Amino acid sequence: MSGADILFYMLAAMILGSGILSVTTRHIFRAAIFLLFSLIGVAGMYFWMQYEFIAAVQIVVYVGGITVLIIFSIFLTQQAGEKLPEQKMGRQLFAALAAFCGFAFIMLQILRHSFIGTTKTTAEPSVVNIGNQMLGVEQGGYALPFEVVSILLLAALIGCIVIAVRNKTQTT
Amino acid sequence: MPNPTYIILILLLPLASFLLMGLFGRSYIKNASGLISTAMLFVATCLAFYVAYGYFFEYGNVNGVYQKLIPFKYTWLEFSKGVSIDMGILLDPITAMMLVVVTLISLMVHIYSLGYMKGEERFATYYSFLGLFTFSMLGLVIASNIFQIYIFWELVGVSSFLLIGYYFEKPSAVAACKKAFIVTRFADLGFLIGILILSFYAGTLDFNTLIQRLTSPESMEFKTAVASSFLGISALTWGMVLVFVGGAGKSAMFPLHIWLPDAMEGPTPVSALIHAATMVVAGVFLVARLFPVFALSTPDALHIVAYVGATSALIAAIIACTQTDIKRVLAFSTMSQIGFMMFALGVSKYGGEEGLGYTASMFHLFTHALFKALLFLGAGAVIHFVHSNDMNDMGGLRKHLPITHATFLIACLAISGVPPFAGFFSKEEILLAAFQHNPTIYWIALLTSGLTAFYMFRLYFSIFWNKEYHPHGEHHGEGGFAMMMPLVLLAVGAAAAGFIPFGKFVSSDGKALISEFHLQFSIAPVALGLVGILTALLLYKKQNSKPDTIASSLNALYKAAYHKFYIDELYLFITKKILFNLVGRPAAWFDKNVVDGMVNATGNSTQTISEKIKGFQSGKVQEYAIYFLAGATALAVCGIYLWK
Amino acid sequence: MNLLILILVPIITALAVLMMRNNNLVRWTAFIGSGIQLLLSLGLYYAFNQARAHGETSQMLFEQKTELFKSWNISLHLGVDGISVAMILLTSFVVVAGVLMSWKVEKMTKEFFFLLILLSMGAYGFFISLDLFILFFFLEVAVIPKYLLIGIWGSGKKEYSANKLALMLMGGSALVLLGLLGLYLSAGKTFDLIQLSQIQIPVRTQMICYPLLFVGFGIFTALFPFHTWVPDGHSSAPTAGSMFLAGISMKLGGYGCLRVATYLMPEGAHEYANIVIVLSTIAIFYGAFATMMQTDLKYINAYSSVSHCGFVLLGIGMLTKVAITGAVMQMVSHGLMTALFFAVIGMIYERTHTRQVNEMGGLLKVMPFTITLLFIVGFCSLGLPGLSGFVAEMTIFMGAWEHPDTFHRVATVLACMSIVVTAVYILRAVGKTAMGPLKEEYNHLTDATWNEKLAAIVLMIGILAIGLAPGWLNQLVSPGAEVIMQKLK
Amino acid sequence: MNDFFILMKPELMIVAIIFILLFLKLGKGLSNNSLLLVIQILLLWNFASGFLMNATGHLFNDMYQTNAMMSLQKNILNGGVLLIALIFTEWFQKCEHLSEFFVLMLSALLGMFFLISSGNLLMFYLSIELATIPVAALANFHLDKKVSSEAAMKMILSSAFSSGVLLFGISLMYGTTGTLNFAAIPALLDGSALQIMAFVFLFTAFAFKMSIVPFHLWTADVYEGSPIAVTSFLSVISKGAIAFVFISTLYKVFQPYHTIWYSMVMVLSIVTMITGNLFALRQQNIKRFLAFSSIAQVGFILVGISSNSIQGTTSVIYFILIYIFSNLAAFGVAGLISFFTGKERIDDYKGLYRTNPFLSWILALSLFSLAGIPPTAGFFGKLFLLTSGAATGSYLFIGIAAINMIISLYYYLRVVRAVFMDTNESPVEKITIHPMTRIAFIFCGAGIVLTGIMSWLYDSIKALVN
Amino acid sequence: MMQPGLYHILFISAALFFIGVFGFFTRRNLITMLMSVELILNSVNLNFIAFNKYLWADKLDGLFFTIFVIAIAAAEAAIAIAIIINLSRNFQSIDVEKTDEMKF
Repeated sequence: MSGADILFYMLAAMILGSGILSVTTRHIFRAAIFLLFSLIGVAGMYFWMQYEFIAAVQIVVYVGGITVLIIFSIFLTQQAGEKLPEQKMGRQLFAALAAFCGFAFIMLQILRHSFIGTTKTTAEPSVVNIGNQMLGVEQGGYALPFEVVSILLLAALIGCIVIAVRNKTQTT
Repeated sequence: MPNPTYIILILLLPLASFLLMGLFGRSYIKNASGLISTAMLFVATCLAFYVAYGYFFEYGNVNGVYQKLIPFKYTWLEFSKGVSIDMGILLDPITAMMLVVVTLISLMVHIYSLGYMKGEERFATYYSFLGLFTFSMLGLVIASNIFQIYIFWELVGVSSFLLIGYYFEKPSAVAACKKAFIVTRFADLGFLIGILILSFYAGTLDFNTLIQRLTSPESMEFKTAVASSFLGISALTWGMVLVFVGGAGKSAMFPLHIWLPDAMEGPTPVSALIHAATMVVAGVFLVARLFPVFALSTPDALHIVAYVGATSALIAAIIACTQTDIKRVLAFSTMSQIGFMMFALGVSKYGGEEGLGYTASMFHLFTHALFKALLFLGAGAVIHFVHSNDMNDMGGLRKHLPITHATFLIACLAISGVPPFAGFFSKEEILLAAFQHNPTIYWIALLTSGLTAFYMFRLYFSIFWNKEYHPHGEHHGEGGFAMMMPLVLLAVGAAAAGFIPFGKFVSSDGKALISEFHLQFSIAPVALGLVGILTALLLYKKQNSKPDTIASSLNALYKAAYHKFYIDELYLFITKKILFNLVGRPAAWFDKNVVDGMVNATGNSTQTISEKIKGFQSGKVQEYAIYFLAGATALAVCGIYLWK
Repeated sequence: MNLLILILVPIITALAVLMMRNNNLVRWTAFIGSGIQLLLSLGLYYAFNQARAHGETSQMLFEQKTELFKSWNISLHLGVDGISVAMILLTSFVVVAGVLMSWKVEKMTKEFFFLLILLSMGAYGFFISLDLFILFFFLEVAVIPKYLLIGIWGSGKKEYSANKLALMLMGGSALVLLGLLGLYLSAGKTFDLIQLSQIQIPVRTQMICYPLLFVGFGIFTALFPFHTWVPDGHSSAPTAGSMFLAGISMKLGGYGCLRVATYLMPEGAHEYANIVIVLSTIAIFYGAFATMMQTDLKYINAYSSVSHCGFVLLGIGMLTKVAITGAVMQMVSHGLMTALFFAVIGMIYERTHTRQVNEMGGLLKVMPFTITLLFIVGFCSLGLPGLSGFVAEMTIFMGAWEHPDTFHRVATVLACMSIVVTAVYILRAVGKTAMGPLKEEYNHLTDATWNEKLAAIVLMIGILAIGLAPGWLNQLVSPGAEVIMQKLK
Repeated sequence: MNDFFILMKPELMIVAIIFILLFLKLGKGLSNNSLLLVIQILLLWNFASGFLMNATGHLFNDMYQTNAMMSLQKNILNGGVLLIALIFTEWFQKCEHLSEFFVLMLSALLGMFFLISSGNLLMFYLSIELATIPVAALANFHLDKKVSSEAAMKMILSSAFSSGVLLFGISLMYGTTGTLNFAAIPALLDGSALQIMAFVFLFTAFAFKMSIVPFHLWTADVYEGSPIAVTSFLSVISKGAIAFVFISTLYKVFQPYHTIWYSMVMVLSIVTMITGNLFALRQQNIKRFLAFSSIAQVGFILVGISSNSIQGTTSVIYFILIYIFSNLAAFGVAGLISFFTGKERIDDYKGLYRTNPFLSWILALSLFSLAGIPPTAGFFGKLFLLTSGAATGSYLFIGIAAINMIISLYYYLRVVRAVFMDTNESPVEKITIHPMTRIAFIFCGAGIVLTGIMSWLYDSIKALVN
Repeated sequence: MMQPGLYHILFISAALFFIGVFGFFTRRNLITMLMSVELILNSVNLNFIAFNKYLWADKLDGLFFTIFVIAIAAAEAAIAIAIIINLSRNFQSIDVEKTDEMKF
């Protein structure tokens, strides 16, 4: 077993372990932290696959953005230290069963599937390539989705402002 | 050939009278309505006599045979080629005779009603109904097409309904008119099906063609009609029997007679016209009309006619002996006399001497119309005077009502078959025909004619003799000229009509039939009649207790006869208990609960299901997601393993 | 003659009704509009006869065809034969009478007349269309006005009845729709009646589509056991509503059964004829007996309509030319008769405020005109000669009798027997209402007003015209029936 | 470059309007009323320009494609948005964040346009999000109402979950085919189990957005809680857009899986119709009622989709056109009444006709159209859907659809009954209708009546469908 | 153990997906539900990158898809959090079990 393999299994354990903890712990703050670890694990996996750019984006956006946002919102909505209310046991069991079955089913399909794939490896996930393609309009360019996403972000921004920043007169 | 315009005019005048009185009588010509109608009918009567005269003496007889002429025909409704309802005129001896009888009696009733119905609120309506009836009856007798006869048959029925229900505020009248209509309607059902059968096999509805096809043994129609059978009886016999059922209903033959006594709820002149002289003989007329088919092709059916007629004659006579309502006595007597006519036809054969019954029947129809109308009108005069129908309220009226008394007596003698009154001649011929062909019926007839004499004179004595009458309230008198004139005229007819050489004009095959007068044959019936009269004289001339004694000694029979042999009750049982409770009520229940219930249940169960599944939409977003994933997985599984 | 005008006049009338300012104008507009339509219908009859007299032998006259939905092969194909002309005449008579009978409607007058005219538009359109899609369109156009008429202006348990009617009729039209789709898809993707009639439709399709179409249309015309909307709907509807329902709307079904189901699918018709006969005989008999037990005048007429419409279906099921002619005649006759019956019931109800026969009695004395009408419709209903019912029923019997086998014979005899039962219930109803002693509280009732009289006279003209001289109707209808029979053989 | 402007004209117009609105917001000089007027004019201009210069072509390596049919679909949506802007005039005039509202709504519309034009799974995903996320924000526009925030929450969470599933499907699709391009996918579909599963997951996204049972559960809650303008946008515009895309995706991209999706569509259609109808039967809240009724309508749209033919496509487009008129009119009336009186229960509508005949007629007309009763256009719409569905030969399916038409008639009539027949002690008071609203209503009414009668419309739509 | 490859990563991503699903089904707090959604999205991203790396390395489709998913996830999270904050003001709670004003 090479070092890369060991790294892989560690990352896998980190992703799944902290993922499970994140959805089971009854402390909301801890849940956010476990989520953070899980996301970092995913970023590590990207690194492991040598997709450094995307790993960086993952770290920046998720770890630096979304998780922080979530933690802030926890502060805004939650009294600190309060334990999360527990879900009904039946529901928990059912959800676990359903999730496991779904997982088993999908894994079954995946394992039985022989992926074809291509042998050519022409595209290098380098920052230059990514940058060129991201704003390119020619073959392999992603200018249009880029614009669409920007509009979406604009809309989201406006929506957030309207919803979250509401007038004092309305809040009683 | 006769001029059809006249015949049509005979028809149209009463119709015009009906329309005129019906539409405007109530408001514009209220008081004059009677006179106008009567005048119109007078014209029609004259025309009828003219036509009859013309037919019998000028153009009807060709080479010694009276022809069946069709001076007019109009296709009213064509079903298919050859099968159509035609409105036409079939002129033959019985038509000519019936034209005269109907218009004459109707005219008498019109005149009589001028006095009798005077002051009625719905005077014009009454005359319009009379017009309608006369029109329908005339249409019936001239019909050249079996469906035409059915049409007017129904119209006659409805005018009878209207006239019986004339006093519509009296519940008994309402019940009576409904009963009359429904019972005859039931019989008409038979008639209708009979028509359907006949028309199917004959391929025509036209009388002449139909008779011709169904009587000639070589014709295809005849062969198929005889060949096809149902329940072992040939289709043709079925058809004729069913047609006769219609006739029996209208003619109040046993057991379809139950409507006739109740029909006396109508005004008395109406009873005279419809329920004595004209409409009730329609059945006889119908059988006579189809007589060749009966006689030549379906002798079995004719036997049924004979026995039904004889039974009715006897039963009606027995019942008549016990009734106390004078109109009901007359009603049963009518039924009995029609029974005579019926079995006379039933025992007859077609053609020549053998056809005596036919002639006799028609002759009796003719004379009976005269004396029975007279009896009813006389009874009307009595009722007018006494204000009651019950014999027990009467007695000793001969002093108060002399003319009525005299004419009534003549009529009684006529109906009892006392020579030389009209009834004697016709009845004698009937008995002779029965004697020649069917002894059983002859004996029944003989007994019945004795009973006839008895109950008629029971009636006569109870009204005019018996006890003394003490008029209370103001004295009406006999009702004036309008009422007396028809009585007298009819009395003359009843006395003299017997001398008409009827067989010369009316016979089964159109050839003249000279019936001989057998003196020795007449002895028995006349003697029996006299015995009947004498018995009545002894029992009812003076008020005494003998009738009651006899009645109580014959307890069961008397009671049964008094209750008309419980036939009404039987009918009531069938209709109320069986049809209403066992068919109608379940049908209504079934409709309300099962059929309707199913519809409602569909709606309700939808609602229920909708209520049951509401938990699906629990309002909890997590459950939504669970359903989502479940759906996705199910689709995936199905997609992969099932639908691929 | 351009048939489109038969649809346009009601539309224009309906719109004009909506424009009118006051109730009086509304009434008169509706009356004039329907009157014009009546004249047009008579004109159509005249023109039709003229054309036939001049040797026009094509099956449909005054045909016209405008493409509508080209990609579906749907076109506005109009045309009439004798049967349609008869139905149009019926409709126009009933509409005029219905408008007149509604003269006193005060509640939402404008809307009432609008809906009435809309309903009539549906009927006219239905009878003249030769494209099944358009036919179906008009069939359904007529449903909602009925619903609203009953629901808004009705009485009794009106909402329940209105719902039941709308849902059952929609159920019927759903079946019709399925049948039509089946025809459309299996027979060359066309809705055109004439084209379809020239194509040999596959027998398998016929076996499926015939019952769908027949039952679907049958629901409209009270086919047993789908008749339960009839009593409730009729009894809850306002007078004109009942008149339209029974007089026009139920005829849509009969016409559809004949023109669409039977005509287009001869094998299907032969295959299912016995079932049709059994069901219609049950309807005739059972309807009659159910009527016998009713005490509400409207229920009496409604159930008797079930019975009478059974004759229509019986005539169609018998598959002979005469019977089919009779069925059409019965439709016309029953339409006029039942409309008049409902009109009379309306007149009585308006005055006595009850429809229970047991609570009336002796009304003949105070309202002779109305009650005379009651007698006449009663007699018409029980098939008295001289009135239309007799002619139609006898024609059906004569046609039905043409089958010599026992099954048909028994059915025919049973149907004949219903005339006795009819007599029983009609006389019972009439006797209890009109005859007998008059009740105190009814002493001051008034007789019919001018509009009611006029309405009655209009309908009476129709009834008598058929009853006294049926030849014209027979000549009008029987060539149409002949064409249908030729296809059936 | 010219191509770019012509081909992307609809999207560019929307973007332009969004920016105009943002600038106007910066200026801060406009009152709500005049701002609304500007918006209405802009939308009208947008709608009108939609008829001009429509071209066929594709841009950005097939990520964006357009043709006459798509332009038509986009313009139908444009018209719908214009109608929404007109119908809810009074509500908008009182709306606190008017320009934001329209920015969000138009960006959602933009998302739909891209969705219609998308030629690539990435674009597809992005535009589906663009069409959803702003609407979730819109659903929360009644900021201080519990139901509104609950609706928004349900919508955003459900749609996030759904897009998770969608993404998983897309990723598997990518994994098995190696392409995101729609044009390339059909040739690469090999029918392997994993791929079918990927397809099913993709399918669920459509099902979720179109509220097909059992993916519909968010619908009623969101419809009920959202401001009614948003509800009508969701139920009409959003659903219409998704239906357009759904049909073209199934027909074009997943044609090789025809047998699979035919069964799926058929089963789901039946379930959807039945469930929608059964739930609609027992609703009291008019918005919720319309929500379930629109679920049932989706079932009918699926019937048309199942046909896999040009007629099916045309019928769906035609139906959506009619559906826009009918549903907007219904929601418009409900919204107006809710806005002025706060009454949203069907029982509150009793006796409405006495006080508000115009609104009653519009409501009745729209409900009849939804129920598919002539002479309204809904009749034609529904019938054509059924006819095209019947062409596949499954009569049982069509029979069930027909039965459902009857059930749906029952509950539509329930509202009609309340409006016209029942009486109420305190009916809805007389509402003075803003002229703009009135125009919109009349337009809707005319649309409901005339769309069917003007039969060439269908044929001309069919000419555009390829 | 084998050389880690495509199937291993797919295993991880599928597991992560269903961990997210499990969380979404069971967490009663809206924010934690949102966190579960993030897990789901990450699993998908992992899928894309894996496919891109091991199967379709000739183009960067998967990579770009991931980038856009991350962007969208951010936007979605932002809006969701705004909505949740607003909801918590209205309900004084962010318990999903309590936010069922509208049902049936």
